[in-house]
Amino acid sequence: MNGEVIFFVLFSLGAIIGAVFVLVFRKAVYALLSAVLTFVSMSGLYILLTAEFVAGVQLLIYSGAITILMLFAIMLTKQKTGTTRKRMIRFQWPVIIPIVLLMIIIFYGIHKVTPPRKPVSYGKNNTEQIGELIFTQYMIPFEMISVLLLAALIGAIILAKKENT
Amino acid sequence: MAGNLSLLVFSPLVFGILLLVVRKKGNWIGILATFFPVIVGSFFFHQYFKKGIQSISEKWPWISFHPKGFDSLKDPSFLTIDYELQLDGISLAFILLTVLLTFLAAILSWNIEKHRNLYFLLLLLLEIGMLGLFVAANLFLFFIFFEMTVVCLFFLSGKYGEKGKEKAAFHLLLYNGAGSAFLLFAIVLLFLQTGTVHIEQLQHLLHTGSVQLNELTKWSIVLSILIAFGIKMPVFPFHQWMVLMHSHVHPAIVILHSGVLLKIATYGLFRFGIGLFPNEWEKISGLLLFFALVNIFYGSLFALRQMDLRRVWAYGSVAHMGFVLLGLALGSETGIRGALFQSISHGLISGLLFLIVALILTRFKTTDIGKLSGLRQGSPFAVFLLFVGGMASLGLPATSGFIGEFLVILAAFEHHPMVGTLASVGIVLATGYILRAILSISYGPLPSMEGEKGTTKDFYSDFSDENKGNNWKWNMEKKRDPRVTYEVYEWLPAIVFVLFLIGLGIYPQWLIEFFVGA
Amino acid sequence: MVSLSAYLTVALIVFCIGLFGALSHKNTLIVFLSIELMLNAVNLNFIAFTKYGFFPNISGQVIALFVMTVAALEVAIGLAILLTLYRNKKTIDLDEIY
Amino acid sequence: MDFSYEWHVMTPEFSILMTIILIGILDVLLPKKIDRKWFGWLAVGGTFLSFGLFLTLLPLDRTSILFDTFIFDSFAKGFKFILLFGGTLLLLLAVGSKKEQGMEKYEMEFYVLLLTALFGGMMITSSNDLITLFIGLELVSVSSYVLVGMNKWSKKTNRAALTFLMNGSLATAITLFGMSYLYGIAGTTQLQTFLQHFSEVSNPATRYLYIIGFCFLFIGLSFKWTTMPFSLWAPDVYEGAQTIVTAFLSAFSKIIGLIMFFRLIFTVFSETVLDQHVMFSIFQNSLLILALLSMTFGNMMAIGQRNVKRLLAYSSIAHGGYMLAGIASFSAHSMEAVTYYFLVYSLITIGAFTIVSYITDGNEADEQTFTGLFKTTPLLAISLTIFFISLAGLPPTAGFIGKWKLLISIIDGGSPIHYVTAIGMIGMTIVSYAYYFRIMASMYFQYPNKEEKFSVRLPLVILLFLCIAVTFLIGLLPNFGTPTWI
Repeated sequence: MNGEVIFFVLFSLGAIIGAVFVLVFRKAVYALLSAVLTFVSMSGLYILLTAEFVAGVQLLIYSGAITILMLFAIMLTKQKTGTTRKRMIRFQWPVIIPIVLLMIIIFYGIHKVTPPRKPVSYGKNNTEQIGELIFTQYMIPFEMISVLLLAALIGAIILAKKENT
Repeated sequence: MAGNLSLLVFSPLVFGILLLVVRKKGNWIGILATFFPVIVGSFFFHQYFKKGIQSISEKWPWISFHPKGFDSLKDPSFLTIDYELQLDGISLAFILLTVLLTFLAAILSWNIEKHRNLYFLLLLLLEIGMLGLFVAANLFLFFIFFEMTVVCLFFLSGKYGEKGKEKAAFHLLLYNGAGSAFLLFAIVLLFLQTGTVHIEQLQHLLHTGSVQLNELTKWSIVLSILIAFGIKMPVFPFHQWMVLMHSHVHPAIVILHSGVLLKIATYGLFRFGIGLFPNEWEKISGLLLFFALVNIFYGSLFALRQMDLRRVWAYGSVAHMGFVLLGLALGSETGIRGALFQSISHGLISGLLFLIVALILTRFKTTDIGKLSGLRQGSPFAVFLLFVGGMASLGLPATSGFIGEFLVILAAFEHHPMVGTLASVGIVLATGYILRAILSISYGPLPSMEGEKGTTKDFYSDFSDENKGNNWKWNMEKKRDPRVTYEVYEWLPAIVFVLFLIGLGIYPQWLIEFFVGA
Repeated sequence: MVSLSAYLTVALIVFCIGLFGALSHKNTLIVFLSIELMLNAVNLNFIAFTKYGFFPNISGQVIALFVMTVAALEVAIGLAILLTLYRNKKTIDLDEIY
Repeated sequence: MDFSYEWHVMTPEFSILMTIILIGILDVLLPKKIDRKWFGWLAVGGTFLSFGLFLTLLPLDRTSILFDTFIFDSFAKGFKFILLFGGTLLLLLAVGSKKEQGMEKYEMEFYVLLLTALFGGMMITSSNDLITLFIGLELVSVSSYVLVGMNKWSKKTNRAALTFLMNGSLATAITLFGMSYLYGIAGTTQLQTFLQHFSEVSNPATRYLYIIGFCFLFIGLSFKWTTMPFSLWAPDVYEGAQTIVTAFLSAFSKIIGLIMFFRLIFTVFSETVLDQHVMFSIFQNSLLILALLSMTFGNMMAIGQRNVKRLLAYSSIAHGGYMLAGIASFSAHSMEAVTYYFLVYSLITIGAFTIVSYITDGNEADEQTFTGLFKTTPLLAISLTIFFISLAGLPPTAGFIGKWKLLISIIDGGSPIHYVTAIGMIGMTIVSYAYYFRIMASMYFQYPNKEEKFSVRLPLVILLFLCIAVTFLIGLLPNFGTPTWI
């Protein structure tokens, strides 16, 4: 058992437990914090997969931006309780069976996938490679993302602006 | 010659356009606009007989399909559908019937006042549909005109009529929609299998065997066509919409509906059933004979127990269309000629019968046989018409009805004497219901007309209610008794009908000549 | 060495948990968080394939960056809508909204 | 590395983008007092410019720039034409119709978002890359989320926007999950190299994953084109949004979703590679079944609706089913049929919504409002009749030709399931008569509740005239609807 496996087990456990607790906690803030656990563990997994830049961005965007945004929303909407236990039981059982089925079906597909090629490690110039790709092959999506950001910015401003009519 | 047939098809619009512009005198414009097709129709009649031009056709390029995209999947074949019209004797016969009946119906609709321009516009569009359908040389065009008639008729019957017209309109739409769905399926299948929708080409391809359809495709096409026109005809289980139409809608529209639109089925079965698939037709002729007999007996028996004159005529039509189907099902030359003759003659007969319905309705506000009596004293003219129509309907010699039914039964005796016998029994039944209706209306005391002095409301509550959409006028204010006197727009079409019925009965040859090609 | 299917399985589990939350929970914020979990699982898939895939190349990481951006956008707009709703209705519980 | 690309093939998109920026800057620079109504005309001008530039590009052969991520081929030509045409009509509708209470302040935002969606759609038609497709779709989605929620004072709208957004994000996540497996197997997001790579590693295990990936992709995308199983959001959202936005959603964003799907299978499956037919036939059957389900569901639900917007929502689900069937039939005729049907569908839907927005004027679109319309405003009644007849697929309108072409394309597929789909489609058309004609019957046969004439606004009249004229033009002369350059 080498270090990679240990870290993998740790991080994946973290990701799954965090995900489970998002649904289990009744207070929205706790749910958010357990989501942060997932996000951070995910970035750990990315590092294991030699995607350091993405891992950094993951930390910044998810654990930073999105979590803070959510916290603001929780505070602004004075969120106190989450779902009550009674309702959870009523709504969840019909959904859980197809999802477990789905999981089994997909797991059957992925449990024996063995790529013929050797794994590739992206070393120190990971960021450089990403940058090069973004500005060559993915230039158009990149530009489109900027338009998308503009639209979202405008949209968020109109929607969130407080005014009386 | 190019464009002549298009002129024929779109001739109603030549003056009909005026309806969009001129607000007043809609009825004058409408009659003028329906008269123009009569002129054009007689021009073609003249050409057909005097100059001996047997077939006129017209063709313009229209739609082309570019199958591409997934080129790798299939060899792209270039398909086209052209705008093709063709006129032969049989089409001409139906065309003449159409223009005549539309013209007479337009005259009879003189009194319509509400949304008059819309009425005449729809009538003209309906006429275009009917004319186009009889001269369409390809199935695609036929279908377009076919649907056009359904939509126009939906609006006409839903708007102009009495209580229950909306229901009738929806029945019409859904039944005919279902029928046209089958037709569409058949047409698309044929188009894809053979690459053409042109009727003559299809005939050629299918008869010479250059296109081999597999059994399943062939039968699904034949059955689709049968169901489509079976609904239109109407054949027994699908007749309900037609009875509703007959009994709730303005008589002028019913004249067209019963006179022309039901004949689309004859035409369609003749052209696409027998014409394209003669072998398959022979194989199922037994089934068709059975349905034809069912129609005859069902129609006659139900007509016997109806209390509404309009429903009597409606079930009578079911029975008569049974004869038409019988003739077609026999498939012999005599049978087909008889069926076609019967179609045309039934068009004229039901035109006259529903004209009488219009006369009675405007005078007595009811067509209930139980309430009507003693018409002989009040309106002898109506009784005269009733007798002529009734006699023609039950197929007495010297009327056109005789020739059609005679030919059909003759054809039946040639191959299936049993069927012929049964059909003859059907004629006896027809005598029963027609005489019952005519006699009980004509004889007996005049109905008590308490309504005459201002209390019409109670007696005719269904009709006088403004909001129920009664669109023809009961003119009580006039000094002379309207029950006895007749306006021009009433007796003129009636006389024309009578002349045609008797004329065809005495000298049927000139109509049969149209069918020589068949 | 950890195999590809191990990463894929982790992603699958997280995805299914997220899907379950999104379909069954009635609290809007939790639904948003669940959708974020699903998107994270997607990213893990993409990045796992950049290393272990059948044709390993780095474009999966670029895609993951795009996905993150889109996720952030959707959350931003979602929260803005949530705020307007809260102003009008004083609740964000889906049961009470309807 | 060679960077001398033929950038001019992007000029239509650039001009839209420039219009967006111009409107944004003008809004910031102009003083508050100045009325911003004319921004709409500016946006229309921008689309016209883009249209003109697009027309100059038509003679070009297949051109691609930036490592094939942006291609300008016959597919792009055909669908860009439809999008620009539909977009122009939609903008005209937006200019002409009355905005809801409080929306006057947001002229700039409104048009910017509409143009953004148009931009996204145009990028989708040209993209040759899963990621570009995805981001283009997000452009459309994000702007439609905001457009739906813009009228933020109404609780109904808020609810609609929230439902829309949550369903949309869920669909995005599902789509991406599918994409991630596809990327994993093929190692590329480029559509053209996609199948080649796949066929190199084809074995039962990868094929299994591949199917899973595509299924997820389809399920996620079905949200966009509002067919089963992801269509249940549509009626609520359509009802809650402003009428213009509803028109946008049902005529425009739906078509963009379908274009994306078509682009995907068009590019991926159009080349003969190992066992593609086997692969596709699996999807084909399931897609045809989905199409059948949507037709049935949409039409059956529409019969019971009394709110015209909801009714049109269900009917658009049904139409989504027709179009999906046309695409999935994947025969030699589908390209032509689908292009034609898209054009017709967007025309008549925008036309119908124009009238709905006209008549309801920001109120509830109850069926009662349409009662006796022929008596009060015959012009509107007749126009609506034409659109409804077209939607119902009756001749002599373009809707019929469209349905005919779709039917040909479906039956040409040739397998039993194709026949079943065709029969289902014909049958469902008959069912749809029931509700279209019910509204028409109430317009013509009944008397109005209140004698009130609807005033006539110029842009809407132009719009109606355009819609009707084109509907009849391509209905009577269908060759105009399928230009040879497609």
